[in-house]
Amino acid sequence: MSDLSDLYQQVILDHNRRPRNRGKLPTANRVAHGDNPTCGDQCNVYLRVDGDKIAEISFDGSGCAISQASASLMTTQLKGRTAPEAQKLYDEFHHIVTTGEAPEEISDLAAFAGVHAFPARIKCATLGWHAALNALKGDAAPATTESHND
Amino acid sequence: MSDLSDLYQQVILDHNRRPRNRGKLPTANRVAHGDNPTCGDQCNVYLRVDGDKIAEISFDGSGCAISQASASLMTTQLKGRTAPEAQKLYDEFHHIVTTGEAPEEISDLAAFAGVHAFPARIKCATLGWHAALNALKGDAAPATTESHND
Amino acid sequence: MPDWKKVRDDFPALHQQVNGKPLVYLDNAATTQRPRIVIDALSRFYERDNANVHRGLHALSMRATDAFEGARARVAKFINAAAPEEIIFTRGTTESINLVANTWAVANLKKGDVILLTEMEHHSNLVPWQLAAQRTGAQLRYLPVTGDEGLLDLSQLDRVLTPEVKLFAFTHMSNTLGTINPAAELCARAKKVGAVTVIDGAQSIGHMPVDVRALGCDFYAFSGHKMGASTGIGALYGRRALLDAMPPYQGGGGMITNVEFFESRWKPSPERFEAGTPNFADAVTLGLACDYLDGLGRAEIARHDGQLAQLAYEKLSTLPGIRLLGPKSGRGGLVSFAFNEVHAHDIVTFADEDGIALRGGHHCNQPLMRKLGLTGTTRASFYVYNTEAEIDALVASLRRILKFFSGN
Amino acid sequence: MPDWKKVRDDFPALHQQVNGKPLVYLDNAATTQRPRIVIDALSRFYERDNANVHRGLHALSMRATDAFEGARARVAKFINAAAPEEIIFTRGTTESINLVANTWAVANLKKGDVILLTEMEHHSNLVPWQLAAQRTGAQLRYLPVTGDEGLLDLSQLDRVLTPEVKLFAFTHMSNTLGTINPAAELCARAKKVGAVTVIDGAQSIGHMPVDVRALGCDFYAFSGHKMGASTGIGALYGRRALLDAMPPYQGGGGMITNVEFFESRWKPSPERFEAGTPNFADAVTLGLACDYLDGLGRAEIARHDGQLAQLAYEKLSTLPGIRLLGPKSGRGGLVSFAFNEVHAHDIVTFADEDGIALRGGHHCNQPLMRKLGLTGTTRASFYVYNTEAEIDALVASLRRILKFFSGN
Ligand SMILES: Cc1ncc(COP(=O)(O)O)c(C=O)c1O
Ligand SMILES: Cc1ncc(COP(=O)(O)O)c(C=O)c1O
Repeated sequence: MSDLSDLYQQVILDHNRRPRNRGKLPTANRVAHGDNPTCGDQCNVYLRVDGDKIAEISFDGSGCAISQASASLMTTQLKGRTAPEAQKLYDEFHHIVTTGEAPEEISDLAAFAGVHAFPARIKCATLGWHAALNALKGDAAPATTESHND
Repeated sequence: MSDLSDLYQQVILDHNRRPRNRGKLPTANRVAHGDNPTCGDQCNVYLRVDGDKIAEISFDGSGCAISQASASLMTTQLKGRTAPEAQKLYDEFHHIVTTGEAPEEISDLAAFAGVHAFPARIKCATLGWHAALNALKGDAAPATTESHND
Repeated sequence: MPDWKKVRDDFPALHQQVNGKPLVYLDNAATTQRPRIVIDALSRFYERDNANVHRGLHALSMRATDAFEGARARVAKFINAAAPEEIIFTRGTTESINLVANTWAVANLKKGDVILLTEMEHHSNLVPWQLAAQRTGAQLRYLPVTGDEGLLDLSQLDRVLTPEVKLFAFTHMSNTLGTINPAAELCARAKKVGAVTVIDGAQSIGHMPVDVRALGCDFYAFSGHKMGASTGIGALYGRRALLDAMPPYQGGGGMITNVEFFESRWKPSPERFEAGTPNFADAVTLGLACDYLDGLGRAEIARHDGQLAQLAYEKLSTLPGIRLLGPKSGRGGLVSFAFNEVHAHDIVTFADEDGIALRGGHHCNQPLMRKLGLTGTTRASFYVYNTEAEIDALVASLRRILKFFSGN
Repeated sequence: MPDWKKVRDDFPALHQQVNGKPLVYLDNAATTQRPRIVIDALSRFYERDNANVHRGLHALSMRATDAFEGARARVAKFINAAAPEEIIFTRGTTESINLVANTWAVANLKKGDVILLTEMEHHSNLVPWQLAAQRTGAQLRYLPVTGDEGLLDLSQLDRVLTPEVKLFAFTHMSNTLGTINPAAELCARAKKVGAVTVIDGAQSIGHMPVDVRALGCDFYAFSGHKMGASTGIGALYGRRALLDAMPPYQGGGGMITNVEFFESRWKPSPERFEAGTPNFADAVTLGLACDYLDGLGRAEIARHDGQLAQLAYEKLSTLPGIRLLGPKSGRGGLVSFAFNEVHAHDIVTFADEDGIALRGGHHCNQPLMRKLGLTGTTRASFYVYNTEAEIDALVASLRRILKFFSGN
């Protein structure tokens, strides 16, 4: 179970069991829905954008431990960020989950490095991020992990 | 070429080269068209039915030596026959081409016994007959060798 | 009775290790493995008899045509169709159902008509009817499912099966619940209101005796890959009288008697519905799969698969927090379940580490899932080569997974 | 340059006797033989990686998905598509063309619009458009063929390619005439009037370099079984911008993002157009056939096949009474001919006795045959494994046949 313990690190199990910022955000001024039609995972991301910053963020939805923990952890990382910062963070996250390479400084996101050994689960890890970036763009269409730019 | 000489007997080659009763029949009161969509063979049969008998008969169309010779020979056999007689003759002919068994008395039709060794060619041999029987029935629809009762 | 242990030897793919463990293949409702005779026949066909069918008069083409049409006759016999011409080769169940939706339905349905489905239909027996409804103006209606025990609510049948119903499409066996529906009774009831019946036989065809004339259905759709044949081949059974009156499906070579620049005439069934070069090599394997399954005996297979599923149901019910779907008894060869604490995909990933192949998700049953308040389930589905020991392996693996996720 | 003699060893089916003679397989335009690597890969896939694709997270399913999507990427590269998502797997050319006719055409054509075809189209690129015209009210129009030399009459192009033309479908290479059409030029001309182009690549795909972006076409349809892959698999290339705006083709599992009881939402291409379990095992062979052909080199293949056809044309022209169709030079790898005295089917039956596989008939080109005053032709079509000696055998056999029928 060595690969599996890499995949399901304590950080992930913890976020899965006690998700942060879960639930609708009454004050949200941006919302986006993401789904992974391959497996039926769903995720809504709610944002309150203030000026150029994400002032508040939450998510809800349903899915596997990877997708739920990833969305939960994401909310803790994106709060207070600008759109370009969010995009940069996603790019780093995407690099981590596709290559397994985690630079030192990005501590918590590195917990998802184990995903790269399970290519079918990469979409689970990126689902919440897709929705968040779409919400930031004010894109009304649901994000789907089947999108071409994945 | 022994099977082939059985297939292309002299009678057949002769009817193919010098078809009998070929051409439209100006006095026809029954016509039927037959085609074999598998190979594109076509055959029209023209009848003048007088009372319950085939008074005159001719054919035209295009196709392989087997189909043309068979239609030609058929016209020589059907002239003067009633519908039930024609049906009976066809049944015997069908037996010959599918089994290779030719009873003594049906002399010329027996030339087609070799067809049974070439199952894909049975439809060629029966094309004219299908059209003739349809014409006798006064059936307007084109006969096709793809018909279910073949 | 077949020697079930020996049956495993017939399936090469079973004899491999996955993640260092012997493969336990429990994803048969998605696709079965293929017996050696099917795999070898395919090679042999390509090595000896390969040529295009129908329009050829040379030796290979005649052999290929005989093999292809022989397979059609074999399939007809397998389901007791009245004639080979009632068997149309397709890519599989989905295409078979779409064929009916694009021919019979489009030619016969209009505004005011109703298409009756059930709440347990697979997307492949649901979306084609949504599309046909859009095109014709007909409406959809659903026969409800009772709840977790997953039976059709027959007490509602009179209410929904009214004379406006022109077509009733339902699954013979549910791919998520394991329910085997009373197909003959449903067909008889449909006939009373004059509705045409379409049975989705994807899950039943390889698992139980199927006699289309005893069922009394008008159409029966199924896939070869779920009964040991190769992928890319399946069939639609249609009653001759209906087929003969239907417009063509796709246009192309082989389905016409006559083509002019501006109009064409069609051949009768089955050619009318098989435009283009058919998948003749894979069709041959479908005939062989029929031979193989009849060799085991389909009543025996039904008993074998049903017993495994029943056993799995009982052993799984001892797991803490499990929610089991489908009937308590009389189920077909699969079990589907969910836990509050652990998502189906995490289960599938963990089980795979133990060499066990399961499926997790909505199983192309999204509306049913939503009705049951689920986003997905984990499904274990059985076939002729599965064993009791494999069920024990499944249960043990699930116990480990639950333990991991409960954090102790 | 490939060692063409060795190429024969790659194809098991060639090494057999037919009617006591070594098989001379000259029916490649109907279907080619399959190389050993394709046949073996199919067995190996079923023995090791067989599981349903896409919705599975267990090891076999992931392997199968990788192989299937890898084949899609390989096919995209083979024809230089911009992305794998532009490749939709189908049963073959016929289904690919019907897909466009049932999606793009139905969504975009209306009364007053014109579908332009050519007089040399195969029924599979003709009947689907007749059906689409009936459904949408659009009209058909034809670009004429010059006569026996079988060229498109480009002098007429301006007359027929008017702004009402919304779709122009034509074959890259004629399966009866051997003509290779100036596809890039035709696409450029169509673009000027805003017409969408559909190329029937059935005869070109395995025989010459094909670059859909250099051709500038919107859709390109082809069959695997005519390029060494197994039966039941083919593809449609479509330009992404068009695909994304098209309605779905068939309804079913795998093509939806969301299904409710009364409505559904679709995935993007290619999934939107691939409802149901795809023919994943045969798709894998299509990728391998691409490898095999690129290994030989497609420009080399074009040269090889064209030279054989040219040689056959010249040798056949010495036969008394022969009528040869198609261009005198620059032809693709086939020759088609007729005699007044002997019908094509009699020729095919006689040649078969010499072990030579030919095709006789209308070759799914009835309207063209009628125009040329023919009911059928005999066709010899070549591929990578054919030899000059086989052409000599063909000519010798034809001489014997002519002698037999002339009665001396
Ligand atoms: C030019 C042409 N178009 C279309 C087709 C149809 O291809 P398929 O039968 O593989 O669908 C063929 C082959 O029969 C062909 O030669
Ligand atoms: C009940 C049911 N119907 C239809 C289908 C669709 O079958 P296929 O994907 O082979 O077309 C399936 C299998 O996925 C099924 O289980």
